[in-house]
Amino acid sequence: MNYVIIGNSAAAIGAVEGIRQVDREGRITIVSDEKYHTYSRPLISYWLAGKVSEDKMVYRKDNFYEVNSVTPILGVKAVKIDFTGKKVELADGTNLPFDKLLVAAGGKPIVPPMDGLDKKGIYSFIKFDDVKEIKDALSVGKNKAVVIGAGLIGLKAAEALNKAGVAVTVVELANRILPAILDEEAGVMVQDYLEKNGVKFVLNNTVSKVLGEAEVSGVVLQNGTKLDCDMLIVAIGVNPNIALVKETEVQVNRGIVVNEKMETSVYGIYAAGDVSEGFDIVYGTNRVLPLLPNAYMQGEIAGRNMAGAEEVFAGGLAMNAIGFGDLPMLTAGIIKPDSDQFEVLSEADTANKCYRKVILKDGSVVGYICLNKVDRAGIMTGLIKEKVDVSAFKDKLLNPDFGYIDFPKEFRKSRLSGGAE
Amino acid sequence: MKKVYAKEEVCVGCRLCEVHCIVAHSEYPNDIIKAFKKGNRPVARVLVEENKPVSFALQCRHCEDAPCTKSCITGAMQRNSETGIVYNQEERCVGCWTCILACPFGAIRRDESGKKAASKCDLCSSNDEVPACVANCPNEALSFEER
Amino acid sequence: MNKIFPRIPSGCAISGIMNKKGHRFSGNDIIKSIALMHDRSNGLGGGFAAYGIYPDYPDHYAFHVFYDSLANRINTEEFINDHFDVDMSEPIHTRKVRSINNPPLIWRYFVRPGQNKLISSELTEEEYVVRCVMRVNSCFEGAYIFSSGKNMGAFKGVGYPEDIGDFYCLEKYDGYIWTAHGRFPTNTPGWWGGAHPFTLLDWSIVHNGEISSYGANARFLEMFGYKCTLQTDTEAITYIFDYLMRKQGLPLEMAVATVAAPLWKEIDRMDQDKKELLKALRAVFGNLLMNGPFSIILGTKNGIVALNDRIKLRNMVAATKGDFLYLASEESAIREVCSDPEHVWVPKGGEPVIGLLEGVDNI
Amino acid sequence: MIKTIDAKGIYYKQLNDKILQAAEEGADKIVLENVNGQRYIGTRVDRPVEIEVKGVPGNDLGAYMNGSTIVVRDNGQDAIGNTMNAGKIVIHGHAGDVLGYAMRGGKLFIKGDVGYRVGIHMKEYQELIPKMVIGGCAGNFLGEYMAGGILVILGLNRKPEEPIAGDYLGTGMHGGVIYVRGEVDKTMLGKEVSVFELDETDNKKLDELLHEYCNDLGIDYEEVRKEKFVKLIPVSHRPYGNLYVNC
Amino acid sequence: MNFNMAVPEFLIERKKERCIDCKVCITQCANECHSFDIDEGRVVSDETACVNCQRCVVFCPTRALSVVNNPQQYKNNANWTAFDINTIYKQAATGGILLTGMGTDRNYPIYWDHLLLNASQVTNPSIDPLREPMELKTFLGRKPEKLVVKDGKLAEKLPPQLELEVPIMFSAMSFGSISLNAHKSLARAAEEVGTFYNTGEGGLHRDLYGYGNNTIVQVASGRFGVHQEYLNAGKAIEIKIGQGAKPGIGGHLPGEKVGLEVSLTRMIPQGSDAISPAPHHDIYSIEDLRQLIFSLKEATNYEKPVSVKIAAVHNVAAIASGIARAGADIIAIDGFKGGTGATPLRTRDSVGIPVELALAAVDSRLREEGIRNQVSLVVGGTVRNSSDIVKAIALGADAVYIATSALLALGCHLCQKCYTGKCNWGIATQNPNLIKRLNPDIGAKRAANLLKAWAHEIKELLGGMGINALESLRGNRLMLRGIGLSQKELEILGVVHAGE
Repeated sequence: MNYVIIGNSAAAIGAVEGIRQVDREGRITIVSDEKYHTYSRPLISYWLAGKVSEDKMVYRKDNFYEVNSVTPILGVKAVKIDFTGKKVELADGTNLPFDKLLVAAGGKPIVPPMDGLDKKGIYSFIKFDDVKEIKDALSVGKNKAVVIGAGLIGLKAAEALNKAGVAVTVVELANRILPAILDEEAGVMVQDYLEKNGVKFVLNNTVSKVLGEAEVSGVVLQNGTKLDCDMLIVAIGVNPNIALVKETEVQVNRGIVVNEKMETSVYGIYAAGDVSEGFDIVYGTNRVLPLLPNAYMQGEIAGRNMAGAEEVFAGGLAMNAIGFGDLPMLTAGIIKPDSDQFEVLSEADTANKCYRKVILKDGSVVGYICLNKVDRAGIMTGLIKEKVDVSAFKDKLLNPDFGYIDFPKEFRKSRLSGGAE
Repeated sequence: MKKVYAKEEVCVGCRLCEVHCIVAHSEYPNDIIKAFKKGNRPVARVLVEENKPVSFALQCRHCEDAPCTKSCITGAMQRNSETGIVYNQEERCVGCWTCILACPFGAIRRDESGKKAASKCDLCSSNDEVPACVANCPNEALSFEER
Repeated sequence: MNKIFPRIPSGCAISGIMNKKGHRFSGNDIIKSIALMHDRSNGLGGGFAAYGIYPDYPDHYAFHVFYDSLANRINTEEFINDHFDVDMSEPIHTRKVRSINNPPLIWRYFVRPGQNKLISSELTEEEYVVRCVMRVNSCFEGAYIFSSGKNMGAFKGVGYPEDIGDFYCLEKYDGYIWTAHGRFPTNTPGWWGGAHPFTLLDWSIVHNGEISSYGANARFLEMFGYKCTLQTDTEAITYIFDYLMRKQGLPLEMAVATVAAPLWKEIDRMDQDKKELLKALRAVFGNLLMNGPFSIILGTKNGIVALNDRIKLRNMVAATKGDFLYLASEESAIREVCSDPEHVWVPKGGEPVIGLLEGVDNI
Repeated sequence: MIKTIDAKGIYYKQLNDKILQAAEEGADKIVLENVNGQRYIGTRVDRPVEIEVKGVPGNDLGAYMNGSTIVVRDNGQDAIGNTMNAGKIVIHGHAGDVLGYAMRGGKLFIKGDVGYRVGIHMKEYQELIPKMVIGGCAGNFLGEYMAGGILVILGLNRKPEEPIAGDYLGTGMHGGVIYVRGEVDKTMLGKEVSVFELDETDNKKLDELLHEYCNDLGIDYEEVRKEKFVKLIPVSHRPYGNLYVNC
Repeated sequence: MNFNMAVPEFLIERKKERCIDCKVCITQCANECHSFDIDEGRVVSDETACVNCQRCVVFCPTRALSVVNNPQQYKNNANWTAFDINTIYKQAATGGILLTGMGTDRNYPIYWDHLLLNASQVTNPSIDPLREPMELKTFLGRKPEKLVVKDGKLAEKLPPQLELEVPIMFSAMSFGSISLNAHKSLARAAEEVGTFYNTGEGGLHRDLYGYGNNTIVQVASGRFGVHQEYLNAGKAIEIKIGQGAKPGIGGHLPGEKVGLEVSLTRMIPQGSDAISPAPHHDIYSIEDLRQLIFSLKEATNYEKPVSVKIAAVHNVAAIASGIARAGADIIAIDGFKGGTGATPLRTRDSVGIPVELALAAVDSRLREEGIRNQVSLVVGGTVRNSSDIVKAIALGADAVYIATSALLALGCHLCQKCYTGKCNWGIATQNPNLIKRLNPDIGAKRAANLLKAWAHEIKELLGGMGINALESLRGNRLMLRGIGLSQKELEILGVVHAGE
């Protein structure tokens, strides 16, 4: 059996491990346009901030390919899939025959249309090479940055740059920071925290024009405000990287459409990770969920199915762990309900930046926000995933030491007598 | 695999499991007093939940399909396929707490006594010897067994 | 004669010979047999029991009595005369033997219970005799009835058994059953009554070993009127058999299963009826279990029974030739009087060797 | 040189004096006629002579014996080979209780049945390995406390239903091996032993010993070997290690 | 008024250099002697409420704690001990009867310790109990005067017997006075070892009906939980007339201990006091006892032996004789040092007689009357170890009852505060926070271990005497010698002095 995997990040690694759980023999080839041994994308901000060294960036140990009998073809881009000939054409002209193919090409940074994008000093914040470039820029004395987007990527970039001594202004179109994972109340607390640490924010606004000659010297915002900067980080988010399958027989929506086995509309071709539209348990539909845990799990299921197992992806959900300095936060599922079908429980302690909010629907938890007080939040994630009816102990959900003790005895015992499967 | 199971009917809430877990994972695994009084005192990897009269100790269930390992952004959280033990390579952990977000048992704790790292039960590193929490439970409210 | 003294532990040799047809033979063989095991005795006690020796008085109880003094004899004879019709009385004939010192007065009486006394006592004849013997042995200073059966007698004293045999001139008696005992007490006041065999009515016991359960056995027996005045195991064994077989009317094998009870482990393997029976025996007569090492030969007018303790802590060999059954602590003691036995075997612990006279079906 | 002694009516002390004297005078074989019950035969002869016994010897035959050979043409009594160190005793008949007690070396061959507590506390010491072969059946407690050596029981000529050995077989055994010809009733075993199949080494040891035994006693080796043997060995060398607790 | 004239009985000593402030002591003290001082940032102790149960001492992982007697409570006075003084302070403050738990702690002679056992030397062999059979099986129940055997079969069945593998039973302790876990522990241990536990007078909890083959159900004056099913649930029935710790008085389980389970089991309302009257009000005389005995036999189809338990009192021998003749199959005699959950102090410490003397007197008396075989004798009340048992059997007992020893095996530290319901070892309590401290798995194992260890020791002692079945020791007073006893005591015990 010949497996070819396009991509070398979480979904790809998940697939390798998935295949190898079932098939120890088949040949696996990984193709990636990045030249690096598999590394953890979320760690790029840590690297930039000097919190991890390059050797600690690896997502799996150095001998990973060897141990798993994987042939890595790194630094070479896959340019075309020959569906009938069952091979992948690479940029260097070689062809890789496959029996089973996984497209785990990840996401592509979203760059909104604006004037002056041709200038030097504009960076994405997705790949290792992105932060390497930024680091080079820092080394030549650049020290003033504007970050577009106050989402996870933007704020991690802002934090890292701030830590590196760069004056950072974050520009966000929404009315709050981290709009996808926090509500207004929590957003304010985090913003306040970051501002105290020196990060500036401009909300309800965005960049309309990049200033400068060959290099960025500033930006003009939508409302006309001008900000000086020598670096511009575009961190609005990613779109599925569907170039390889666009206008082929593989069905594509926003991302690649897959069934519950992570197989695309074409037999033998699978997709996983940021490029695909997997099942979201909370929303009950397929959608793009560009998150590392999700990518890995999809990849693993895809891998197992490619190797002949019959596995169903139980579904993922939006869940995010992020922290700035000593302010951690964990969120999952629906955090900002948009109708009265939801019940919201919350508790805030602004002074200590503690905030807890649980969103319920039909007796089950569908989302939560934990700010600062994050310990054991995973129990809540578990309740969401398993759609546990929490009516009986709803009043305990916000207890500071909410735990298994608050579950009904039989439920608790059945949970604790095994492990999660 | 052998795991630690709690019998809440006979847990006396003494928290000696926590004490001995701390000692076992400290710089002085053979000296309780030094473990507590010198150096960095780690957090207990087992925690006792109590609401009298109910109490029980809870620690990592070493799930076969451990969500923490799949969620780990650095690859530090792994499951040893031979022993089944889910363990965190703390030197690779960056303390992002995604594992805490993922663990349905709330069995992973933040240890900020030294470097920020996720701290969780490692069954005292082997699946042969009885873990410290079990060995020191005065009422056999913890058992280490195959089920 | 001091009859109350602490119990004396002892070790011994035993031997027994019987002719199953009831043919009588002289005491020579039994003396030779027990003499061979000289080293198992220490000169502080020896004795014999013989059945069939008084064919002239077959229906009389033959009392053999030790007296300390003439006064005690007169005093005791008054009681005997009062309770029995004495048809014959005489000193038992003895000869001077160098190693035998200070023998008591030894008398023999052939008696029958006085009818009036017997009737008014409302006792069976045997019980009447037993009560009278107990009375003398416990209440009459300096008198001790050491043999009280019919057509049988015990001969015993302080000395090596072969010397005791010589002393009593046993070569002159003919009997169809002979048992003998050589005693090795560790400490003794040298009391003649303490020698073996011990007898009661027709029962006689010679015994090798020491009964660790003596205290339990004796206190149980005392509830039923037995007075263990001698503080010897042999006395208690005699009473146990008397109690189980005469008073309880249990068959011999049940009596054996009581004194040398099978282990629970063995009982558990038995069939339901037998299990229930043996369980009952142990539950009810557990106090009569004889514990500790022993081999015994029980003599009665009908035959002999040899028995070891249930875990066989003492030795015992049996042999047959023709009509003769031989039993002894050592095989050589048999070979001494029967050099080519037809069958020689070593009985198992708790497994009785039973020799019955022809035509008799129970001891 | 063969010397014959008539033991008839001789007390054991004198008989054993005569045996010693004959040995000292250079007899390599001493024939005892008319033996009956004399104890300790062979005990005092501390040299390799052969003593042939006609008649039934007394207890403690060959006690502490250290290299002589005793052949008894008749039955034996109790405690034969008591604490024997070396040499050989062959009994052509049956024998009594407590044979080979604490035997440390040498061989004890009995043709017929034996009594209770036979092979009790046999033990090995350095190169000394005591060996006993019983042709017939045994009473209870065979091999009790056995700490070493080889004990073989053949159960030849046994009656149907008769157990080859009594209850508590190998009880307290903590060393050595017992080879049993035929099956073993597990309910009769001491709790310290288990039954195993023989391996090659076992068979080799057994062959050697049985050849000698059969040869000495005129038994058909092939007949003996026809039936299967099993071996009993102790489960633990410290069967009572956990019984006590420090006060 | 909170003022208390008495000075604390105990001191709690905390070694600062060892204490790691882990707070284990705080979690374990039901009397709340330990607490965490937030201002000081450390754990502190206050001994006022300390009962010296040693729970915190044993649990402290660094051995930082000790509880010791307060060495200088009052000015030394040979006549007036601190104990005497404290009791007066308490009574002066409250006007109440002094209540206490467990058996007397006063310094009365222990006759067990004045009796020595025999052993074999040379003239008979001692027996090695590890390898050779050693039988402890014991039957309790009336033995017939005659056994009738026909065709090699038992013609008449024996009266019902309790069959014990070891001559040791767990004495009556009610559910209520002790926890369900304690009962479970004893029941399971009895089952494992092959002996019996006794329900005590508090009825039989539903969970324990499964252990019926190892249960003796008790009927006491309060008749708690007594019904047809209960009477038939066990293998024997015991009528409790009296108890060594409180002869002549009844029992009182305070309403606080009568929770749901206790109320269901005792068949009384939750929270109500459970009072056992001093006498059975249907027994005012011996012939009434006979009537009760036979009513119970009738109720159980004559299939169960009936035991009558009495306290050892002055004329115990005559009473026992009467009980035997009244048709009891077993007589249980509880010595005056026997334990209890709650008893008036003065009764506990001064009423009754030692069980050793009572046993000797009863056994002798029954033998004199020739009725010893009609009834089995079980004794209890300070049977502390296996040699006590061997001595009891040699004096004439068929078996013994143990209770305090059994509770010690379960973890009791003899603080004697059972009546407070705050047993820190989870034994004498119904408090849900405390009862879980006794893990019945551990309790059963420990109680069974104790019986097994004692059985081993009894076998060792028997083997030493050259005896391999317990029935050969029973009443075998020749195996006993007295030491340091008066002629009168020797006479009552029926043993001779050592050296004789």
